[in-house]
Amino acid sequence: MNRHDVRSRILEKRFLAPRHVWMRLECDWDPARVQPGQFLHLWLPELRDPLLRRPYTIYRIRPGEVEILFQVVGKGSGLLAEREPGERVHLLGPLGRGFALPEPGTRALIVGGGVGMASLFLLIQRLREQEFEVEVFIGARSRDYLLCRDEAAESGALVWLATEDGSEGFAGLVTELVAQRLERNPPERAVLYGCGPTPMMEALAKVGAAHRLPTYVALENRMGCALGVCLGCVVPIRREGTSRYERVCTEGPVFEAAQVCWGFRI
Amino acid sequence: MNRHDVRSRILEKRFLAPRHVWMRLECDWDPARVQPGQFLHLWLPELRDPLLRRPYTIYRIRPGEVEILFQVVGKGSGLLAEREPGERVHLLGPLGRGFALPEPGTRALIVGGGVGMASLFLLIQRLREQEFEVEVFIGARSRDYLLCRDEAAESGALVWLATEDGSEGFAGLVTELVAQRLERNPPERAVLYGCGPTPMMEALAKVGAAHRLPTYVALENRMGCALGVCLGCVVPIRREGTSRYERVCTEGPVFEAAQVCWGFRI
Amino acid sequence: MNAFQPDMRVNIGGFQMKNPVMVASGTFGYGSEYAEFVDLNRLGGVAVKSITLEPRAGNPPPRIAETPAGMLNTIGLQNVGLEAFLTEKLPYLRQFDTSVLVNLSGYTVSDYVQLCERLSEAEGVHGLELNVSCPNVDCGGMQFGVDPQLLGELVAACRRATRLPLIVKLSPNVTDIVTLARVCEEHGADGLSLINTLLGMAIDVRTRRAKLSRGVGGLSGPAIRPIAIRMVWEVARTVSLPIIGMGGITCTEDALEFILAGATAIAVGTANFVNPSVSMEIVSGLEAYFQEHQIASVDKIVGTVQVDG
Amino acid sequence: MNAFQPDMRVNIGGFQMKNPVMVASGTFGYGSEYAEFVDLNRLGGVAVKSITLEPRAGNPPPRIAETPAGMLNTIGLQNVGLEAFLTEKLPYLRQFDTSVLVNLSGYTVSDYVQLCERLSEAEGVHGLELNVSCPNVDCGGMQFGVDPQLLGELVAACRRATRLPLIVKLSPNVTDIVTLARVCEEHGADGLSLINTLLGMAIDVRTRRAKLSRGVGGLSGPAIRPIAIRMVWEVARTVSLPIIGMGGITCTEDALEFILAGATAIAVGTANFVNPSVSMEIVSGLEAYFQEHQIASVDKIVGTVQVDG
Ligand SMILES: Cc1cc2nc3c(=O)[nH]c(=O)nc-3n(C[C@H](O)[C@H](O)[C@H](O)COP(=O)(O)OP(=O)(O)OC[C@H]3O[C@@H](n4cnc5c(N)ncnc54)[C@H](O)[C@@H]3O)c2cc1C
Ligand SMILES: Cc1cc2nc3c(=O)[nH]c(=O)nc-3n(C[C@H](O)[C@H](O)[C@H](O)COP(=O)(O)OP(=O)(O)OC[C@H]3O[C@@H](n4cnc5c(N)ncnc54)[C@H](O)[C@@H]3O)c2cc1C
Ligand SMILES: Cc1cc2nc3c(=O)[nH]c(=O)nc-3n(C[C@H](O)[C@H](O)[C@H](O)COP(=O)(O)O)c2cc1C
Ligand SMILES: Cc1cc2nc3c(=O)[nH]c(=O)nc-3n(C[C@H](O)[C@H](O)[C@H](O)COP(=O)(O)O)c2cc1C
Ligand code: FES
Ligand code: FES
Repeated sequence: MNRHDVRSRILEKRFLAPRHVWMRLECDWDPARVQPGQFLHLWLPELRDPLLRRPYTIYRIRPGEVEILFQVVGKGSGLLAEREPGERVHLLGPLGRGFALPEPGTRALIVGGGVGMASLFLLIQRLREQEFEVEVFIGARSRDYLLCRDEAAESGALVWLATEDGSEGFAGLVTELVAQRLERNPPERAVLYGCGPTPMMEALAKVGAAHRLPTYVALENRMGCALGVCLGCVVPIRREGTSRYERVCTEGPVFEAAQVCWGFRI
Repeated sequence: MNRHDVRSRILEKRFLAPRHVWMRLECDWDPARVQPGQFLHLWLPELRDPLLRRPYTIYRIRPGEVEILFQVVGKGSGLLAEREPGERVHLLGPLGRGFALPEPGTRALIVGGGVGMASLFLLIQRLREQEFEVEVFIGARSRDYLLCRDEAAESGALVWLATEDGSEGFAGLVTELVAQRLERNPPERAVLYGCGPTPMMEALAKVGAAHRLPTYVALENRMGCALGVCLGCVVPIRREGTSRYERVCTEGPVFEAAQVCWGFRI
Repeated sequence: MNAFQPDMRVNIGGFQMKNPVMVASGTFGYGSEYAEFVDLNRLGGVAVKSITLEPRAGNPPPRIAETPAGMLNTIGLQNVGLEAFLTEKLPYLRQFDTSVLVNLSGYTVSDYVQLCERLSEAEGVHGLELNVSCPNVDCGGMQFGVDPQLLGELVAACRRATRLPLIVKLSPNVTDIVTLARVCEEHGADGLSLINTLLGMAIDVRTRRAKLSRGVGGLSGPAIRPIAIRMVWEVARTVSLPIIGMGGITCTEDALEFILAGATAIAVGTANFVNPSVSMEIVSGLEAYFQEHQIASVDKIVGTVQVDG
Repeated sequence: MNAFQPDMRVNIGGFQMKNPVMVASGTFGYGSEYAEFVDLNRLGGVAVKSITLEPRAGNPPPRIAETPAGMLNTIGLQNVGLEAFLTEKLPYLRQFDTSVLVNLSGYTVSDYVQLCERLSEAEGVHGLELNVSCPNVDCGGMQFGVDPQLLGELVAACRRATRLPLIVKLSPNVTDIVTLARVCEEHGADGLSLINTLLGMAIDVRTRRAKLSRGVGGLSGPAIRPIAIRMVWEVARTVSLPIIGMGGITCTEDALEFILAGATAIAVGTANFVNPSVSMEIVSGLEAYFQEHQIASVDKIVGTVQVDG
């Protein structure tokens, strides 16, 4: 395998919204070997509280540096958001199994909820590089939280927006927008890719099933090691008729939505 | 009493030596009510590791601000030294019983070891303001660690220096220098004040006893509350023939050296 | 403005408090030391430092050491003794509208009984807390706290010696806290305090000496909170005595964790050392939480944590 | 250049290691997962994740939660089972010059005995570690770990079933660890592992649900180190079996703390998750320490901590 623990430094930081942070970090991983949807496990060295690392998807990567995009939700992300350029972080990665690109000629419908878009930008980029038709559905609470809309549009993808409060685009859940889009104009050959909160992924799985579209979702779970060892990050997955626990950090984070036994708690 | 818990910010920071840091902090305590030798209990808010506050003597105080001078020895001082101007700290104080000024006409011999000088500068200042004759004995490992020499000289005190490696002044322990000074030219009426590592304070107590001089020393101990509650900071003190445990944070940090039952461990 | 006024009062087997927030024994002195930082009238209750019949000098230094998210102490029950407590310390506390829980400790059943009798006559004592769990003296009650037989006898004897609410403070250094809690219930206790400190040790690698003078000491602080929460939950599910929960509480959220686990009241210990006004912040924080969630009274959520399976 | 070459080898009742640094069961998988970060040839030993006779699915999520300086887990002994271990996992470990300690767990004495017998025949197993202390399954051996009678019977039965070094991993959730350690000694164990996780619980105040699916789980990490050090010290003073010390080790200094307290070897657990190469850093760090202080071999400092009184 191809995993490293890099002693890195923060190169740049920007608040995109009051609780959304973008960071550029030193990192020497080969961009060509990073799959879209893979993640890194970030440590603020020497801290004992929080004790554990925090997983963040690789938002963008270039030779010598990697970008992440994260939301401040608790102690770990709060402390990270306070760090300034020059300060040290350790990056373990690239980790997990990412999104596989579809057969040529397939239309890719990409559905991101909130900060879930961070996991999808690399996928959009790779798909567009190979000239797939891409439609991107971006959902958020309100317009200030719509992430990556310009980047997606610039890549040549068709961009759909949904906000829960109706402050921009479709008023409602982004999965409802996807369902409408599919009903009004069912595509020939298409695949759904999604990342966002677990209930949204479950809703997307239903939309995908209703339209008989292969659907891939990136899941989240609390993580200990992120190396497949602690068995802390499992979710129930159905394969060949029987269900068993699989690790989000190793078998995932991307799973085929139809195989996920929804209803688990993380 | 007169104690406060101030939400403060760091105003300025400077490294005086690789492991010696000077800091100026926001603080609205009335300088007139701070005794020389009193200390503050400093918290890096929200941290759980280290969990406890750290005691530092009030090095200097002016309306609106306080200065401390500290050595990097472990985790707490290490993290504090990394903090930059603008960052938050909480200051509990002023705490403890400081040095009492002597009877008029008494000569004050002030003996500081290493960063112990931080506890003595305010005393020197107050004594000189009241035109006491003051001699200051500064001891350190080597010349780079001799603290406050210029400030002491500017105040009009007579300054003696001692380094263990002989790189400046007397070559040896500062308490040996004090003993020499007292033997060569015994003063009429004098008092000894000291601050430094516990073994040095014990040595100073012996010098004081040999010359029958009242001797006051500022002691250190591990502290929990610094408010007299946890009983964690006690040292054995002999009063009226019986010895008992007294609190460095409340009965101290300044004790009469002859009353301290030396040999305790901190 | 929020018109909703939750009822914050709680009752620990007759020990009445205006709100569920106490300060833990040994971490708040006898009240006066925190006067500049805490309005005692706002506190639900104060548990005073353990009292013994005679004054005690305590253990030699070093008495404390820091550990990750915790601290060790071996104070050794240093205290002024019963007489000085009654004449010098209690009058101060009587000035305030807060409930006073006197924590007591001894070598023998008779020590405890005498303390119960004398304290029952004193004005301004609202409840007694038996410390059967101090790890820092050779005979600090810890033998009672780990042996169901001895504990039963002690509780029964103290029960006969006082009509004040009788709360037993249990040791967490046991295989089965539930059995000991049941023994207290059967022998007439009115409530339980959970938990005292865990036995721990730390070594200075440089000097190769134990960091504490007696080697071992009691571990407190956030590090032990998960253990305390577990014990409160286990006991609350099986024993009907009301519980004062403590161990690592540093903020409102931590206090709520204990209440959800099954504690009717909570006590702040080590955190007082770090943030002297933390108990006040928790009083306000709990009030705000009950208002925001329109919870009418504390008992509505005591022990209501959901567990999946 | 330092010419002084300390002898870093240690021997836990026949379980030989080239240095005292192990990785703890359940925190290092079966070795291959850490291949990019750890040179297994440099490690003294590897304790593999608990093996049971049959494969086990483990507990539902959520399985882990963070606490101050610690973490809770309720993995529930998810493992591939004995057969898959022998055919799929053990061959990988055999490639390396490190000592393999197979940790095993069961419901009944017969489960343990069968595991001992089968594993004794396998090539590349250097020692057996009986897990009598898993808090995360209804019958995960924990009943053995808290009951001297049951523990004695289990150890005796396993002793008859194997000639491999037999190490018992004790639970810290007991009143008196020394009694249980003595029982192991009397019934033929060769060594002890101290400690497994402490029972703990955490509650999500927002959802009012336990953070772990089963409510309670095992607490590990730096938070528990003072408790582990205390237990190692207590046992080392009274029982002559060699000890593998663990609980919250994150660096060389922590490892030395255990050795001074009385552990002959040490194991790194939770810290592997945080810093995957930490075990390597401790191997180098200990070597440097022994060189710097001119300590000829590990046993020279095992249990040499000084306590004042
Ligand atoms: C594979 C993967 C990729 C992710 N990528 C991103 C990303 O690109 N941007 C982003 O903003 N977030 C991402 N997340 C979620 C992110 O890891 C959590 O928001 C973060 O761990 C919260 O930590 P905290 O200390 O701020 O919150 P706290 O609530 O204080 O955390 C407490 C504990 O819960 C865990 N936790 C809490 N929320 C989550 C969650 N949603 N998922 C997993 N663990 C959680 C934490 O890791 C920690 O152990 C990703 C999660 C996973 C599993
Ligand atoms: C009244 C008083 C005034 C002080 N004034 C100053 C000052 O002006 N400048 C200065 O540099 N130092 C001063 N000290 C010492 C200073 O408090 C310690 O150096 C500091 O607490 C070490 O913390 P740490 O986390 O860096 O070290 P660590 O070794 O990691 O600390 C571990 C624990 O030991 C305690 N500890 C360690 N060394 C000491 C010590 N020498 N005294 C007390 N507790 C200790 C810490 O508080 C902490 O609880 C003073 C101490 C006292 C009691
Ligand atoms: C310095 C110190 C002294 C203590 N003294 C006593 C005591 O005298 N009697 C007692 O019952 N508990 C005593 N305790 C235990 C506390 O009351 C409390 O049960 C324990 O510290 C756990 O709570 P915490 O983690 O919030 O501190 C003491 C604790 C500390 C830290
Ligand atoms: C996620 C996890 C899984 C564990 N699984 C096992 C196990 O299967 N068998 C066992 O004996 N101990 C198990 N343990 C306990 C560790 O081996 C170790 O005893 C404990 O975690 C204390 O060490 P630490 O604080 O360094 O982690 C596990 C610990 C963790 C954190
Ligand atoms: S996080 Fe440890 S196995 Fe996935
Ligand atoms: S530090 Fe608590 S009594 Fe002095």
